[in-house]
Amino acid sequence: MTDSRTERSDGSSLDKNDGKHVADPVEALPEVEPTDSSQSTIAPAATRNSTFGRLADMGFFRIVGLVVVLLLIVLVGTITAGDRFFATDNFLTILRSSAVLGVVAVGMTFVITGGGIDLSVGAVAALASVWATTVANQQIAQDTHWSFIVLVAVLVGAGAGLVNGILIAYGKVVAFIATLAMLVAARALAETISDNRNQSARELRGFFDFFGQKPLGIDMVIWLFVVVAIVGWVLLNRTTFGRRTFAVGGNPEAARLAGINVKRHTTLLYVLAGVCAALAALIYIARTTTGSSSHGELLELDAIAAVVIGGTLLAGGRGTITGTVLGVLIFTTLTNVFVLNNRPPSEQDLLKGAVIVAAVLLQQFVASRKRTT
Amino acid sequence: MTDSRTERSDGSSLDKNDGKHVADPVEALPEVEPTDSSQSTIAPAATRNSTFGRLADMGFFRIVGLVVVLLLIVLVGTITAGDRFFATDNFLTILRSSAVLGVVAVGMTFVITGGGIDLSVGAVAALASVWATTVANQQIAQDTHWSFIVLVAVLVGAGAGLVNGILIAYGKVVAFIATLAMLVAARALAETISDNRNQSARELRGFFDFFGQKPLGIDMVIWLFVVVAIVGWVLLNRTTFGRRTFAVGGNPEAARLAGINVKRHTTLLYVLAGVCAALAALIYIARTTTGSSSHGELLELDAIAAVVIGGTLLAGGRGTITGTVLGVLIFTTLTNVFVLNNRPPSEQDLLKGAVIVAAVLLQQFVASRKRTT
Amino acid sequence: TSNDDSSDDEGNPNLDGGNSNAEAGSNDEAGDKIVIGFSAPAADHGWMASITDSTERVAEGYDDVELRLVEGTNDVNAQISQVETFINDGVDAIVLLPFDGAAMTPVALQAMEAGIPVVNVDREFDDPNAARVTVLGDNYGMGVSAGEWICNDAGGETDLVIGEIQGIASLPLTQDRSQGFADALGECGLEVANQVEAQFTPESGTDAATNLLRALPEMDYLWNHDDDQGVGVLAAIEEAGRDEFKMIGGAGSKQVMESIKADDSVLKATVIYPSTQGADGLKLARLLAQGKAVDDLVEVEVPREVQLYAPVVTADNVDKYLETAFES
Amino acid sequence: MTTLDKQLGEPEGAPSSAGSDDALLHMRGIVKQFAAVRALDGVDLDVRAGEVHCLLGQNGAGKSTMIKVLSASYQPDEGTVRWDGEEVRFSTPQAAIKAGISTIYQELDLVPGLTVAENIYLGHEVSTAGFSRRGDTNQRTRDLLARLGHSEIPPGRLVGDLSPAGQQVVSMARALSHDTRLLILDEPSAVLDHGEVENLFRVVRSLTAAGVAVIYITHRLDEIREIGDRITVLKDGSTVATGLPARETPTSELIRLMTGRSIKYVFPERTEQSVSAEDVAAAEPVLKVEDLSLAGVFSDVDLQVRPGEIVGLAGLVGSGRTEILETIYGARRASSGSVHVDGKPLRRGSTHAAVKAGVGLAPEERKSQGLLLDQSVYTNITVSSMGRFSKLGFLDRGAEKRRAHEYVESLDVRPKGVEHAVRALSGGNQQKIVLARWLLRDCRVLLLDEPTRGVDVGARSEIYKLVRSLADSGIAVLVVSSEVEEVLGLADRVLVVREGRVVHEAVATELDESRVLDLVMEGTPK
Ligand SMILES: Nc1ncnc2c1ncn2[C@@H]1O[C@H](COP(=O)(O)OP(=O)(O)OP(=O)(O)O)[C@@H](O)[C@H]1O
Ligand SMILES: Nc1ncnc2c1ncn2[C@@H]1O[C@H](COP(=O)(O)OP(=O)(O)OP(=O)(O)O)[C@@H](O)[C@H]1O
Ligand SMILES: [Mg+2]
Ligand SMILES: [Mg+2]
Repeated sequence: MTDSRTERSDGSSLDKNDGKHVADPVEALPEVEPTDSSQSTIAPAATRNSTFGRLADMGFFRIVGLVVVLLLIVLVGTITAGDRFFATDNFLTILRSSAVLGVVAVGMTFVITGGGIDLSVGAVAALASVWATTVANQQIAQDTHWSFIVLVAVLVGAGAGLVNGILIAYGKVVAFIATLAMLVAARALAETISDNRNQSARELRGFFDFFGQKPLGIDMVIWLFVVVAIVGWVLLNRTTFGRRTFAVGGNPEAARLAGINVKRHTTLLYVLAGVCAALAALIYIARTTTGSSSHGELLELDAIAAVVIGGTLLAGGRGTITGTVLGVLIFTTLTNVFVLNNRPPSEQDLLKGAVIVAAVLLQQFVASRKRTT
Repeated sequence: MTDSRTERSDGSSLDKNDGKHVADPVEALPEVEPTDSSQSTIAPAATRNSTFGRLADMGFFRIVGLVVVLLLIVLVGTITAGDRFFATDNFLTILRSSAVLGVVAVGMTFVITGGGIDLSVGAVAALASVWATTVANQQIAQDTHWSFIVLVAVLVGAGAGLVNGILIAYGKVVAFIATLAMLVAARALAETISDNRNQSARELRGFFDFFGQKPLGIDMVIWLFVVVAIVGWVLLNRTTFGRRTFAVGGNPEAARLAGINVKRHTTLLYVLAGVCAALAALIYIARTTTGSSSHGELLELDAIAAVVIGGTLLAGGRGTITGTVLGVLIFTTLTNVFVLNNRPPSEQDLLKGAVIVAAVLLQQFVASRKRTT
Repeated sequence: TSNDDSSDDEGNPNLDGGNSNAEAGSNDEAGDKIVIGFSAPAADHGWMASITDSTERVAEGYDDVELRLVEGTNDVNAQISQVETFINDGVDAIVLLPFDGAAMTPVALQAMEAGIPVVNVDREFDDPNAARVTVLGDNYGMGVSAGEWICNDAGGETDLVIGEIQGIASLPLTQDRSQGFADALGECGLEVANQVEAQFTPESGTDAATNLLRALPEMDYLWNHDDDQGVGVLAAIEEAGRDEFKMIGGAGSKQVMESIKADDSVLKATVIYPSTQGADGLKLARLLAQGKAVDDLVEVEVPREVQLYAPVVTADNVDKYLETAFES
Repeated sequence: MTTLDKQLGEPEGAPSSAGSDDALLHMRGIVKQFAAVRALDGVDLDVRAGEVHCLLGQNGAGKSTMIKVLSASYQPDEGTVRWDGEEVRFSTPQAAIKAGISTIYQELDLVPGLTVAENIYLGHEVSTAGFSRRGDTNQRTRDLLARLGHSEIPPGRLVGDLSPAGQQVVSMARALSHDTRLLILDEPSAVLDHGEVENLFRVVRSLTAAGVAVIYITHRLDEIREIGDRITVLKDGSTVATGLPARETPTSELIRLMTGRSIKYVFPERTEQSVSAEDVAAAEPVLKVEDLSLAGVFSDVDLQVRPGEIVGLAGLVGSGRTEILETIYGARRASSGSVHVDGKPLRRGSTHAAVKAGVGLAPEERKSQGLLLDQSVYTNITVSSMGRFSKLGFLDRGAEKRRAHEYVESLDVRPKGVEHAVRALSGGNQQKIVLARWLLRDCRVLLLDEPTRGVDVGARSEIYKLVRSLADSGIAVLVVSSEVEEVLGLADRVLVVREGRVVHEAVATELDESRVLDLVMEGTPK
């Protein structure tokens, strides 16, 4: 870095004779005399803001806010329910019940970061669970390998996501409406396929043997959630796909003019959300041994709430998987604390509403405090 | 107004001695010879297509698209169900069942046009219906006047809207989350107040006498819907309040700089939506004779869908009450046709999803055809 | 076919826990201190709310029972977690009214394997080993009762128009009710002309009924599966000014029974679906946990299955049932 | 006081003691701190009634922030404002408007979904009891527009449908719809062409004659000569000179005050191309556009750009140049015709394909079209070249930042970091980021739409040098500019566009300003 700069300061690059071939366009840039900048022109702000003002820091402080909220809930849980709350078994219970919401919320984080929204995830999970466990498919799975039903579920999820994506990106139907229509239609299709009956999948021995394992004492569905979260994090923060997601969500027109195929990328985001919904369907099957058209009701609202509480911008352009995972854990831990404390149902919902708002306000408060210091 | 202008046009204000008092500076501008302006190319598009191109016209073509969809449904209804469908009684039935959704959707149109969203309307309607029909309030209503329960409902709705509005406008909580929290909390509160029971309001004679009337053979709840729609239309299109709603939704920063109190206006929009939800609660009470915490489930999604199908921009800045009313009628007529034809519920939902998408696509198609001609 | 908890025979709601039935036996005397977990779907309508309430009241009557009551939920995933929490806690027995019987089977099995007796209420598991006792309403029987009542009332006529308003169609119990109804009607040569779905709520009842009344301009009988939604159904019937048919309800809410007694509307009968099932479940769970048996039976163990009877309430016998009725 | 102030001594040429009394506006020691940036660090400003007071400064000097403080869009952290002899603190924009301060902001702040008339009277609607009086509103709007010389703009037209220049007129009309005593214009000429600027000046002159004070912000020094009375120069958030006489102060002095260094030429100096003209002429064109049409906007555009060549598109605002560039780039789908890059045809309507083929576009509206405002400088620079920093889709962020940093250094973007959000940069620096993106990409063809709009003199000359050196490195450059001097100075060949058609093509040295203006205007529709 420094060497390359000193190299250039000899001025040889100003030699214009070999102008036709420029290896590095920077070489071709006019030099600015060093005296200039040293003299005065550096904005007073520029020198000051090396530590603050960075985007990553803002995100960091939001995460701190969420962790504080989560710790508060854990504290309340420990005080009110003692060992019953603060126990490995109970934490595993919380994580198991987080798996469905968590997996779906990771997919939702991508869609929302990319400037969209997906109301159909719960219905798609129901559809995938039903489709994967039809008698015919279970038969094929028994004849071949249990992973066949995984394949079916993922294909159904991806297919539904593809339809969403195409309607939204190419058909220019606003995402809220397209996915609302998918919600209605997918659940109806699930009801039709299953004839409104639960489809038992108990005979799928291989499937349940697999999901019955507990590597390191941790349930397979929790591992699935962990893996999805990690893959999601890497995908969003470390790959070109993630970078494009931020660009598409932040300013689709600018992204398009920067050469990104915005339509294709948008479509892929919904496919991703559909696949995540399909994974949630597998968790449903693993936990309930059934495929049912009533799985995942209102899951979409919980997922969106978790994502937004986590700090992802509903308008797109900013997203965080870490925040989403924390948002999910806040929700499920809260419910767990309520259950352990035997509170009446209506009170739980009343408090849940208050906690949602408080979490958002606290985050904003923490972030804004840090900004002004 | 005109007099004050003539007063000033004597040019005395050009006198610089009393520079402190400057009259309307526009008056100071010299008239420009018409040749000047005709040469200007500043608004060539304006001169090029003076009849089309106005977005109001675009709105017109969208409305045409909606009317086409509605007529198609009516056609299908008439073909498949004949007289049972095409009858005054049946149309009244459709309108009666549109009233709740219609009233709520009018309020939602304002919120969405103003750049927000309100997920709590259904829950607030439930809360208002329950609160207005508590034993104590019914007693007061019987001791004083039945309109007391109208007052209670409206106050509850306005109060819930006020909380939403303050959280969103002043607390800067994103609308989706604030109103989602309100949804959860308001329903929980309704359950607590009613103890999960239906609260019969049959004893409120005056109330039911009033709503039992049928001026011109048309039910009172339909009149209520009609009045709300007309008032909404006038408010949105003919008043400064409506104008400012467009501005706040279209470009909040510009609205702020133009001197509009954006926060207050936003708050008022949610109050308005809350009041509409309260009116819906009254319709619930009138039609079901009960206040119940289960009223209005998923009403918010139907309302948003109707509003957006009607042509209101989910991102804000464009809104149409006419479109919303058509969107509502499309929904309810569709359901009516299905029931008259005795179709199973899942098939209805499957087709409903398709119709939602088709309606949006058709509108876009009609609008874009007209734009390119 | 039906078995019944003792209290119903006396027409006396045994909802006050230990007191009312104390002289009937020693069962209500305090035993070991036990913890019972109870989980049910969201109490979003009167019948379901009554399930929870009556259970709670019965539990309060026992000094030896600590009831763990969790938020009702229609999300199987959440309900599974609730039961898991009960297992972690090591409660002495679990009373479970699943949102979806089949989906809750694995976790119920888990509880049974952990040595916690599970009492399954209303919506049945799909594995008999998942519950020690099953307390069932008779959904199929409900439909049959409603159908038979119509057959009797119709007196052999066969060209009658019959409407049906279901509850949530995707629930097995709804399908059982409709099946029983259709089968019973078939016996006397009748069939359902039009069937619409409601959601157990008054609002959905109004909507469904409004449209159904349009679809059937002339109707002879209407069966409405649920009295909660029935409030809305009746309002819609009044709104439409129709009275040419007879209506029969379901579940048996207090308001409906009062209306039947007063004979002031098209509503002539209702089929009871006891809302005290949860409370019955709790009582049985207590017995199980304390190692007792049902007093009035000779059997020394709590029976495997208790199926409640689905009687038809009409103006003639309404007084007998009015007291057990729930408020919708 | 900053060290710089001490160096310069008292602000130059200011009759400060005398001026303070008759000053309409008197601002002292204004400080405004954003999260990390001290945008204003003690700014002073005096404006008298009836004068045109010019505010000068480099990009990011704090001009826009200053006027936003004045119009109460921002609240200052420190400092005093005296208005009409009294110390005031406007708490809302409404209060400032009421006091007689009207502002036309740099970013056109109109509501696209409202009509012209509605925008003009937004916030002070013509109404009775809350009901708007549309007839009156439209009539008054027509009057206003007529007086501004634009009676051809219909009051009922949606503002979103107007060209940027038309929107500028609406902003002006809005400012004048209030009883104005101070009119603030923040770079109003940026979107206007020659004739429109004249018209604007006519309006400004008649206003000042009526005693209205005007604060005028611009980066075009010739405009200051023409319209300005006095000048205040800002630098790095503080006042370095105030009350300079606009006509007498030498340009070099102004530039020195603004930038702290001397720049000889504002417009590019006509230097000999390093590659001889014959060489260029002999080379195969990199960009070849044939019969390109976009229904209703432009038709039958033919043009070729050879490696090392800069081709300029001159024309009036609204003549369709932006659309030509965007259609070449694939951002709009051509209705007919073809575009070839290096002999290979470009897929229609795909920016992705264009970028892959080595074409880059620096769009006209950099905020809405060019930048991801809330994302970091380095992601904005690397967004079109991500492939270069990734293996199997995984990005090497260290490498990205290093490369971005090199460009930030060499283009002298300030502040220097690469991790803060682009939103915090001033206009000129944002433009440099957009250019850096395409430099990094190693484009074969670069399309520049108004590359120096809103860019200060210092940065401007750097951008000219940059564009020239790019061309010298073998890139084909196509430039759109509304400043005739700029086109003539920068381009080798100039195409004149009128009403969507190329009406003239010539080597730049064979044209002069008046000739181009003639060609541009000739036969405009009557
Ligand atoms: N909202 C903001 N948040 C953070 N920094 C800001 C904000 N607005 C402006 N700044 C910073 O304040 C400084 C002054 O910006 P300002 O827009 O006033 O410059 P300007 O003189 O108008 O420049 P230009 O000529 O490019 O318009 C710049 O460094 C800019 O980055
Ligand atoms: N989205 C649009 N809808 C309707 N008309 C448009 C639209 N965009 C541009 N126009 C019209 O197309 C014509 C060409 O505009 P364009 O912006 O290409 O001109 P230009 O020569 O680039 O001018 P400028 O210097 O302002 O960029 C103008 O008449 C403009 O009003
Ligand atoms: Mg500026
Ligand atoms: Mg242009």
